[in-house]
Amino acid sequence: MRRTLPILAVLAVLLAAIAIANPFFLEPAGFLGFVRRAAPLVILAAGQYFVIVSGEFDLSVGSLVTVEVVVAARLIDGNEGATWPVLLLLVVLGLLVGLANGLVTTLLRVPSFIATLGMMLVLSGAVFLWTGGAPRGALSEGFRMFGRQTGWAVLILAVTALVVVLLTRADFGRTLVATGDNERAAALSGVRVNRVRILAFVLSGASAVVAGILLGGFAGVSAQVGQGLEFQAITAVVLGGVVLGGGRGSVVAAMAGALTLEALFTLLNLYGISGALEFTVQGVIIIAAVAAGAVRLPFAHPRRSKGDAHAAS
Amino acid sequence: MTPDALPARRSRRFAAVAGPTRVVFLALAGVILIGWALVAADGGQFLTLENVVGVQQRSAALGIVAVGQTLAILAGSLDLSVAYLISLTSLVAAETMAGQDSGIVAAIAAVAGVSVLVGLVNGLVITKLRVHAFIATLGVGLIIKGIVDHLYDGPAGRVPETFQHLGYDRIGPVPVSALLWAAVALTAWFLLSRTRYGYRVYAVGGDVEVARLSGVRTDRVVIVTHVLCSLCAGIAGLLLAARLGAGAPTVGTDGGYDLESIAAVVLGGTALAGGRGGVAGTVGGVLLLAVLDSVFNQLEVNSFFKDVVRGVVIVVAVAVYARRTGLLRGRRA
Amino acid sequence: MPRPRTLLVAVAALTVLAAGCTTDRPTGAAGQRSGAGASPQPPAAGTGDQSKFFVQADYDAQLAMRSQTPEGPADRPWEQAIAPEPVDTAEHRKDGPYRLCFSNAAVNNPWRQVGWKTMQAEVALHEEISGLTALDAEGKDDKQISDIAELQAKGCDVLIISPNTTATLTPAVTAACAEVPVIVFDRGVETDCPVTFIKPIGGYAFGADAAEFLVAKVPAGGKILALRISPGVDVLETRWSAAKVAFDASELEVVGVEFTDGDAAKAKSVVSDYIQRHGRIDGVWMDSGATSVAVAEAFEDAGLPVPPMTGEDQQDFLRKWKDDGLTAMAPTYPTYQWRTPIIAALKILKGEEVPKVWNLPQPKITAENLDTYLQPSMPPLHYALCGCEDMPGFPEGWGGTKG
Amino acid sequence: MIGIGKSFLGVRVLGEVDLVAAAGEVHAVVGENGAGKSTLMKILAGVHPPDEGTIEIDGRGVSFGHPLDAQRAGVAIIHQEFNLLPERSVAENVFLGREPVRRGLVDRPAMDAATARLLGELGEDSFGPRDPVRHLSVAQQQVVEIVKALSLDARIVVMDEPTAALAEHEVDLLHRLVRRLQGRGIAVLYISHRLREVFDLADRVTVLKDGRLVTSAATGELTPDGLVRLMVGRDLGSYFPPRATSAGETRLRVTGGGNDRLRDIDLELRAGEILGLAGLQGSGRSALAKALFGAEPFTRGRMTPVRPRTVREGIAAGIGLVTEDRKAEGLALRQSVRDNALLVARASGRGRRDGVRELLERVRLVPPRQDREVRYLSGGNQQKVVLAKWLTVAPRVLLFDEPTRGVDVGAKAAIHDLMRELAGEGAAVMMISSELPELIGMSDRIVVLREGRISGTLPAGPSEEAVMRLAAGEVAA
Repeated sequence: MRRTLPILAVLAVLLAAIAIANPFFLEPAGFLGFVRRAAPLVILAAGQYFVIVSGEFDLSVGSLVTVEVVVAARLIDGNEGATWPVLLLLVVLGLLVGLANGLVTTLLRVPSFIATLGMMLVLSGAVFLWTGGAPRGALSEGFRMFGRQTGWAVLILAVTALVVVLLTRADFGRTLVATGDNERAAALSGVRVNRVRILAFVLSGASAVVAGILLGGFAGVSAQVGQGLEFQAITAVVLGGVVLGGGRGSVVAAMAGALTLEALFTLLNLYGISGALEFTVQGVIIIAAVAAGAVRLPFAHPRRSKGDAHAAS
Repeated sequence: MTPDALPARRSRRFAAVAGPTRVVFLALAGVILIGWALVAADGGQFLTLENVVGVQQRSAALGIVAVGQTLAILAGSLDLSVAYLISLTSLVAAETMAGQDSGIVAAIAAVAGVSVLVGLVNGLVITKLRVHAFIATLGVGLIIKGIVDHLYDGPAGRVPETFQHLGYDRIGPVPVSALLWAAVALTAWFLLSRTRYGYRVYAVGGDVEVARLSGVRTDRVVIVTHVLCSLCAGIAGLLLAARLGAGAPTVGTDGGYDLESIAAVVLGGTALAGGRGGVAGTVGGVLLLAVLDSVFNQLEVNSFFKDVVRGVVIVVAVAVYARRTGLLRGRRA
Repeated sequence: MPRPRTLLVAVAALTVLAAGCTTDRPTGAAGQRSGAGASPQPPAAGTGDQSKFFVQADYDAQLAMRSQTPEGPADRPWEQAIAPEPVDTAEHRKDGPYRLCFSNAAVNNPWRQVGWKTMQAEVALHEEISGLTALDAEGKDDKQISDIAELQAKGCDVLIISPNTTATLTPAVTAACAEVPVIVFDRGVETDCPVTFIKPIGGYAFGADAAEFLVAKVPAGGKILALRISPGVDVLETRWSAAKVAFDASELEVVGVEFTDGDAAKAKSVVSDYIQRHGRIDGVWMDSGATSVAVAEAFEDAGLPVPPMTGEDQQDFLRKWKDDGLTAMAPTYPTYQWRTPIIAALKILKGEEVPKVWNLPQPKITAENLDTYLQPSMPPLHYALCGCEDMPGFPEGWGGTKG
Repeated sequence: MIGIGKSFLGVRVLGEVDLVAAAGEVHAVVGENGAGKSTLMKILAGVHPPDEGTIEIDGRGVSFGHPLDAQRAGVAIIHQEFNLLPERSVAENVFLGREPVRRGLVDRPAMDAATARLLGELGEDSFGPRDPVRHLSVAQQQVVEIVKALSLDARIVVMDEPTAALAEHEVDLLHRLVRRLQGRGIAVLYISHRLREVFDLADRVTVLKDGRLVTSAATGELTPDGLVRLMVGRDLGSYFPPRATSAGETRLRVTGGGNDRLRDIDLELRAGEILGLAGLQGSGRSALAKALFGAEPFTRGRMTPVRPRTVREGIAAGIGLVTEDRKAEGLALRQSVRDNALLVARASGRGRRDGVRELLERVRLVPPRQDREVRYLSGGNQQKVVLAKWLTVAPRVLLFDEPTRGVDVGAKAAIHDLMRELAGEGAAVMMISSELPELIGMSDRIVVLREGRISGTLPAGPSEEAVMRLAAGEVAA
């Protein structure tokens, strides 16, 4: 818990500022509305946490969310009956993309920044190739229910958060963090290093599925629904104090980072700094938050593990 | 008694750096051949003068940015603010020139100033505030984006004809912009292979602790590298202003120069972790992407299919390097 | 290398450089920003100051055009023209078959995809067109400039251009004019060298139609929220500037002007924020229909009746308007304008007259004519004004389902 | 160096330490790990500034803000962990940070020539100045480190555990070189745990204990037992726990085992027995350990109870490996003691998760706190955590690869006791150590490897010469 305190403090301050600027925020409807709007980013941040704590990146989640929504609209095409089979297909699709990212990164030994950048291009190209450039078909009410009704959205968020926290406490989570810290030592302790890292990417893919369902449900089909989500997710995780390069950070802090980012956007909107300057403020806040985090850790520059030089005789 | 390695008089001199660079230029030749065959089959000619010039002109801006990005990545860092900086410098250039030839020198100075400033900020945030390069440069990029979108809501300023020559003139088959790119690439190659600064970039990229203990002022190397990287982005901004005739707030992001330049650098065999690779490979990577674009244009291939192919090419190329360096490392005593 | 020899080589290199120097830079004066500066408008509360794209003369002309009856066949609005000033094209006459070229700004949004499909269908109607070579600039000015240069060398009889950005594409278009007859449509350029510039009446009419509807429907003192996609796009800027004039003249209070980047989720969030902040919103003005359904849903999610609002001719908005009985209207920026450049090209190559500025009619969808434009079998993001109902391959070609 | 004091994060590491070294003198600095030896040397090398005390060279007071100042003042340090850039060439590594320049540009030919000259001086001809360091073996990289220090034509050379990774003949070579440095009037500060080297090489010895100066005397005035007692307060005699009397049933047997590094391995590990594995640097001892464990498996031969093809199969068969390099292969440095201790149990999904506290006490971790990050622990404590991580799955076979390298004498004794305890409880133990006295003292049986083959087996307590003859083969003892 010690590591999550700083980000929780920042989040509390921002929420208080919002409450002052907009008293409606204190009523359950107001606060739950905020939580619902933040839900997709929080879930994506949780998925991204697993990838980052294992020392990798996943740039493909944004495109995957767009693919999920566009594919759903095309296949459901308005008929309610198709909702559940398509939802199942979306889950399988998300897991397969995660699996592909994982395999390329671990077996082909391609740095994950490049592997997932490649996947991002492939996904965004493929989906529009298939739909002829524009989203077609329509989402059914049954599908959109999850994203539109606050109750469902908050419930899905709560369940996901619970699952994710349990995962990090379980053997998988601990061995994943250890792998992110020192892959060689983990391997020699019997950790199935590749399997664990692939699973992290699959979880990131799964988080994109859930986020896609929520975003698609909330706003309907659109071609840019996933744009920029990958950078926001990475920013949120880093705001939560998780160190890029792996081996350190808690998933609760990562999710709190996402809430903080969303609170920041809401605050800026309320104070009317929306439009262009919102980006500037976002840029300053990100650097300040991470800089504050880094100052406290004197060993911010982890010495690269000297694996090779010491491969003994 | 024989120590472990065979006492060959001079153990074989493995041109490790040349390895990946050779691969990218082989791939480039392959793509040109395939492209030529496909276009010929489709009834067009591939190697026409317009095409060759088109490829060079289209890849000049990305090439210059990629050279700067190569320096950053070699030093173990990276720069996500280049795209936004290009938009900013194109606007600064066009506004300072305001259509007057007299404004050109002032514009170049202004662009240099802005670029150095942004490079300094990137470098200082990374070294003094100890912020990871990904977040530092992403943050600075967003700051620039906010300022640009706030001040400008469309193309602005005007570039006088004399300066537009930079974007259009040709000397035989070689456009001036390609010469500019070549000059920037050569300078960077010279810096890396002949000057102490260059050696220190490889040292800091290879292992920052080792460099520090050997007396290298690692922070200063990173800061200088980021200034040079931003300068390259500034030059690209000037070039694009010359081609467009004006500055545009979205020219950098439209071209996707941040992720595209990183892809080109890695395509060229430079290790994303730093310490290995070079400018030559990056030039190959940029040309490979440009030729791909040209072939797709010739065949009027749908731009979404192009994204798919480009994504696959990048991943496959890096997988090939990973296997090659993996073999090298595995074979030691 | 001994010193003198390096000097010799340097001099030789310089001479070669000077001799071989040619340029692809487009000749002709880079266009000056046409039209008078924006006339000073008193900045009304809430609507901020007037956009610098606002040109009073164009504004007045477009508003007037709304009431003028267009010439040409009523059932084929893409061939009609309002107050045309014909220009003689005899010099371009040549006999078929014709090779057309098209530099497309982008296919990155539903409106352009419907238009591009319609243009391809139009080409298929005419055997005398041997082929249409099209290059997609993917929304990048720099790429469109080199695309236009490349197309000039492809032996095209006519070059059709849909410019990505007005100012930056002007030099390239000017250069193309010298080589081949050029037709510009959708967005303009700051030069009159193209043979014809095809466009619906324009943004001012779009914005004014929508604003006037709200001024009529919303009682005095009502709170209006204006949603725009993004700053700096001339087509969208003119829409808002016209609406601003109408709102400033009315007693309505514009409580906010927000940018949504055309993203439905962001639009919906902005609307719910305003509902929270102001308690109620009495009318919503939108500069495009992409997020109109999401905006209506924001009110439903907040448990409020959907106030009078404006959208565009996309099927999902029309269907919601019909099913939920909204008080709404939809100005249009008709996609059938993608058919006209092909027709104009053939006219030019046959030497027939074409209007210098081909103003196409710009109908608006109201409660009365909603049913004629609602096509249930068409996909949600399909534009009603595609003028493609009678073309071969309809509706499957446009993503629709039979019957 | 007079009255030096230093503390890290509030922990006092050095207090009033004086160190006087004369030109041309080999001055050994010994003491338990955590006694502050490395810290003292790092202060001299300008890596850390001292909190108290002054440094004087040739009578002049100096202060070093950065390693560069120390280098300029003539101090060169050879670190225990190599400070080399794998991707760069030998010459580029040697002249890192001080590349020779001609007319503003790096003078590569001069750099290569100077490196070649120094390599020649060392009699090293197995690699050249332009080879990338990535292609060099550990021993060769050590030589590059030494060449780097020498190229600084330093007047004070600090060697921190230089022979830890060197083979016997390379140690002699190094000692000949140290003598040559002495001849040039250079003061050599030599840190080592190998007492034999201290007595062979050093003129004076300074002993540190818990950050305090115990004594500084000429080597002649000291005896090995006396020195150990000074260092740790226990005499040499009871150095090793008593050996086993009888061997139990065979836990592991290999016949005809081999892979690309090993040939015709016939080996038996019996319960209750500590088998010592001797051999020169590069003879394949680590390779054998990793083959038995399944990390770099055998490709030929039969092995009972199972021939593990992966690490997981090795662990499932009840085998554990305490690797040679703790930091790189044994521990996740930024995780807590508890997370490291439970790593194997969690990886295999079985093994005890409770009782970590008792486990840490059993391995004599002082203090047995579970939440501290492992990187803040001393070398000895880190090794104990590695041991604990294996004990959670109660292995039947435990392989130790240089278990006490870079570990203080106190911790070394604790680890020896533990190994004997584990053997006593029926585990089969195999130990690799480059320190012959330790290997001979601990092992009930010693197998000697030479170039990947078993060159012979010796009963308990053989003479060092006997082991060396089998290890070195053709060279006369």
